[in-house]
Amino acid sequence: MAGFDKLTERFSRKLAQGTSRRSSLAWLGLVATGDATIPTLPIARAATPHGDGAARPPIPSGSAQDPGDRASCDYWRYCAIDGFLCSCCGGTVNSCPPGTEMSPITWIGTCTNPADGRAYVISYNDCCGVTSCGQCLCNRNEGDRPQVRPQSNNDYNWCLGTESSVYNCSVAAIIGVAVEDAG
Amino acid sequence: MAGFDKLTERFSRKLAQGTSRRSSLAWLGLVATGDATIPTLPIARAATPHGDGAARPPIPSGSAQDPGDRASCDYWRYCAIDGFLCSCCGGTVNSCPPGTEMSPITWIGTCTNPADGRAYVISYNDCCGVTSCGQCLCNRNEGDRPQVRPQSNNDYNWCLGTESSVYNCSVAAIIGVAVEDAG
Amino acid sequence: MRYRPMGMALMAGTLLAAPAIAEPARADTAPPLAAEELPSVQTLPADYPASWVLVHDFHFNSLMDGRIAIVDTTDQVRPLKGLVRAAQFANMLHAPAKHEIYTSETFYSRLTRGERTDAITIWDTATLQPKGEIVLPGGKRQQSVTYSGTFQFTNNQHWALVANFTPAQSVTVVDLDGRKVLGEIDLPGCTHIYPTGTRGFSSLCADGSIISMTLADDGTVASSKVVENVQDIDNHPLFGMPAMVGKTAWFVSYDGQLRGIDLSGEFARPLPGTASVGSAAGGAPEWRPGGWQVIASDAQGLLYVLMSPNGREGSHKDGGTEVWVVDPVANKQLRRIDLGGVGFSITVTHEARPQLIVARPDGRIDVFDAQDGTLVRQLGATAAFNPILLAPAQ
Amino acid sequence: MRYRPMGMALMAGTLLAAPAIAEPARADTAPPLAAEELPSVQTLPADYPASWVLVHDFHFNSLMDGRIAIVDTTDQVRPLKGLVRAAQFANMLHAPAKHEIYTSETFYSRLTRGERTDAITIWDTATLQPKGEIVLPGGKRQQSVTYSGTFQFTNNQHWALVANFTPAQSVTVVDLDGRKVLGEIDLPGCTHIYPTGTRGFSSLCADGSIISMTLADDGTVASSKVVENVQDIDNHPLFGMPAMVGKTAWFVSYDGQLRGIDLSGEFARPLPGTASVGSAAGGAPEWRPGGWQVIASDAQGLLYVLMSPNGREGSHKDGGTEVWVVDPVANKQLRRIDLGGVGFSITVTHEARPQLIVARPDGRIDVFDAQDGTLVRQLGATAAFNPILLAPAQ
Repeated sequence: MAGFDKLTERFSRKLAQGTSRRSSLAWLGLVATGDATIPTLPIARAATPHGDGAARPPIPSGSAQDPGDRASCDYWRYCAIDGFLCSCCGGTVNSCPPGTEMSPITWIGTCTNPADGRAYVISYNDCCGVTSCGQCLCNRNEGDRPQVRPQSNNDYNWCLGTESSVYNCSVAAIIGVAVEDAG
Repeated sequence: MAGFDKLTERFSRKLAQGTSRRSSLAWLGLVATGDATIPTLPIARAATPHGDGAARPPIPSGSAQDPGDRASCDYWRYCAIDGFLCSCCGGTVNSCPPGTEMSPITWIGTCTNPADGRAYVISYNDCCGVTSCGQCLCNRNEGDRPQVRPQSNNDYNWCLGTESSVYNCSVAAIIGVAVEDAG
Repeated sequence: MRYRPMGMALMAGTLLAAPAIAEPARADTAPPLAAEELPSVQTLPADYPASWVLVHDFHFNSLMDGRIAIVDTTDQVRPLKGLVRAAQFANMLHAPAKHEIYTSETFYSRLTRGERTDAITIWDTATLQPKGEIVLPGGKRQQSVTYSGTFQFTNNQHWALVANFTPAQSVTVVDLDGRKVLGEIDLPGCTHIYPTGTRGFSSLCADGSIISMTLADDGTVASSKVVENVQDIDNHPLFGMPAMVGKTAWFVSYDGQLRGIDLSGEFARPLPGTASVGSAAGGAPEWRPGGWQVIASDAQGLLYVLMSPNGREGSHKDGGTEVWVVDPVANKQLRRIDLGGVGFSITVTHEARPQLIVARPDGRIDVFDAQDGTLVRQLGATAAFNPILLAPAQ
Repeated sequence: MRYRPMGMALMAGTLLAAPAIAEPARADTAPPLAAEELPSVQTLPADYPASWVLVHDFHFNSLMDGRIAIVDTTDQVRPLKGLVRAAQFANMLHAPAKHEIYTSETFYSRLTRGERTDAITIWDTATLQPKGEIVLPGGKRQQSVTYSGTFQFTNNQHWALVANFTPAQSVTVVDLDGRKVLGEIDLPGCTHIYPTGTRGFSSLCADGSIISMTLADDGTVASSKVVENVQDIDNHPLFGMPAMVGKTAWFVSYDGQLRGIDLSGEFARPLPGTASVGSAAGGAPEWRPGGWQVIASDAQGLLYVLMSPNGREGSHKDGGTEVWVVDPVANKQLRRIDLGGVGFSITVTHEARPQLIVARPDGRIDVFDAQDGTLVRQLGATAAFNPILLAPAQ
């Protein structure tokens, strides 16, 4: 598809440009090539209307280097997430609930881990094929940019390349460390 | 359909039996023959969870002989309704919202009008073909009987005989006056 | 899980083209957190533990988008294990031995309009992925607020029976293993399906009788029998869903009478004698059963009945604030459990120490010790918008 | 409205067979209330008043079950006039002169799975009944949180343009009057549709440019033009949805800069000069635009911008507590309206005395006088679960 080649060319240029402003990517290991998503659903973080009305016990990582509550929108990895937290939906912070399919296309955000001060590259994969989980709706937008830059925008339903585009929840997986760019 | 003839025969017998216990029906005028429904959705009247959180201004009839608020589950006509009140959904107490189709089959309840002390026969038609209205969920069960007596049970989705069985809301129309039976 | 990375592999490729391996932004003694492998999708144990409950979320605010929530009632942190679709007044069955869940649903080609399709979907208990589908002909499956009696097994779970209502009443016989519809049985004036014997069912009828049918191996009716006067619908109507003690169905009436019907043989056999949930002071005007799923049983054959202190004509779906524990055979009220608020549906798990599960009208689910009545844990409103039916996984 | 009474006419017939005309149960001087005629279905005026707003309910808790609520903002008693289906990240257009509403939606044959169908449905404004459907090929329509720019008119509302995203970007050209798809235009790297000239559109591109295309009468591209450097996406990104003043689109940036683009000619023409929403003390750290639909215009060409006092990187969707009224041509902040709480989306009606409509994160909708900023009325959470986009009916 001619149009698509142009697209990736543009994306390529813009990704370099967009990420170089603040950081470049240091890949720690095997990156799930082609796995990337932009989750969904904006709503004021302070105003999530349903599902988390009752107090929830925390879901800690069990590691002091990964502090916080994975059922809370304040958890450090969620700095640019938008959707229902899979940790509350039968999945975990980095895996989808049973019955869903993880989107192969991921939007990537950069969040600072308060324990080690490092900026991590977070992959916000959507889980697809099952209806809205309805639990732990969370929207944060640090680094979020308009839809004109898809790879930096969390408003898209990135249940693309999946059997169904129906959105269930979003994960926040570590895929690398980002470092401040010299230039 | 042989089964259906038997059904109506049984219904016929049971209706006579079921209604004769407390009342027989006095028809005031032209009854919409074949229009009847059993609405849906049980939930504790005191616990309607959504849609009417914010206080609503009342919807009065404008007639002292028909007292009460048609947006309130306490309104006298709703004594055996189950579902979203069409008065809150773009319809009225006795007409469906635009875009819906009124079910031609009606479950009939008997409610006492506090203004004149009369027991009226109320037709609870469902409005169909549009998704759940989501406003003014109301369930009351005076005279409600198990599903084994369909014409006295409000748990059925009586969006039957309509193009779509998708349920939107329920009306409560006066179709006659019931009087105490001698026997 | 098959992935189709499409063109975005190229895009990710561009991500990989740019980076430079770099030092962490801030010096830290610990190595950085490791990259996490993707994609990753959870699976469940194919055999659900006895503490798990399948919770039917009726979802009033989007009735076509009902769900079954798989809930671990011992896990206060992650109670919700997954969702299974239960569209448009659906019904659900669970066959633990077959590792399958079945949903009986209705779909429209344009969500709310268009062509109607009724179908049974077969879901794998471990993956919650669909394994197959059986289309139900005629667009006639009964839609109502969820009752267990409109979709039931028979023939040792090889077959399922689907209640139809147009409002003509009939039952569609489905061969689950063979993935096909066997036929349809007219059932005028009778409602709900109570599995009976090895290959048959019973239904309650509008004249107060119960009818039982045995099925031939082609799904047609082999024999039938009617027992009159099983319930007095005017004065002592029975809640539609019984609690099962072995093969005996225990129904409770709106006013607290208990009615046992032995379904172990070919035909339903009402148990002799009378029993009730008993009485108590303090009702205004009186204590009566109230809620949606109001009766449950434990392995000892005790019944648990959700009771409202404001019992009166029309209160039977208002929910209840206590659960009364009754020995129906001895006709004896054993104890009362204070729920500390209104419950709407209840069940009892078959764990070694059984738990009483209570769904509240606001979606919260609470767990009580069924024996001593203490509140064990609260799961919050973490699984379902409108939990209306609770089915223990074992 | 065609009724098919089916067999139940018989049942009603049995109702009619039994009754005896009888005296009222209690003597009363007034005659009884009259029987009410059934069936009855409401219709709306085909031309919606200027006080009406089409409210897109995104419905997070069931995304495939989104809706458009038709709302009379002057009617505190019955604000909700009806619902139109808007399934699965849908978009909506309203053509008042044609008395039509268009929804661009996605369906699956089994609600959440199965065969995908994308389609435009044409709804009558008076009856809210569907009049027709145009199936969109390829299963590629863009699904995202609702933006106005992914479904737009061109060619004087005879045509519609649908944004696609697979993530390859393109635009499908649809002849609404002819009920057919004309073709598809590749649009790599560019997003959203801003109607331009008589038969064309513009899009914003990932390199900061804007591209405009004119269309031939067969829907193909006749000519195109790119203007570079329309926005600085890194430092001053523009909210995707502009406010229209005549044919000029006014965009606001995350940090409050205003960018006017004249779309009246064949090609987009950025207006010279600079403007901003201005500033104010009391921000922590600073005032910035925040919310979903953050900018609106009135007939005088003034702009209304939803502002958050907690503006910072990442605050742009947090909602705002004030609306600032700005004259963009004079580059002057005129006044500030205190919303008394957080608003998420705003619009301004084109009534003789314009009203500022504010949708809150909890679903409440409030009406302010756009000129003096007073709270006129509160509609409560009576129309939508998640009102995310507000489109005045005129």
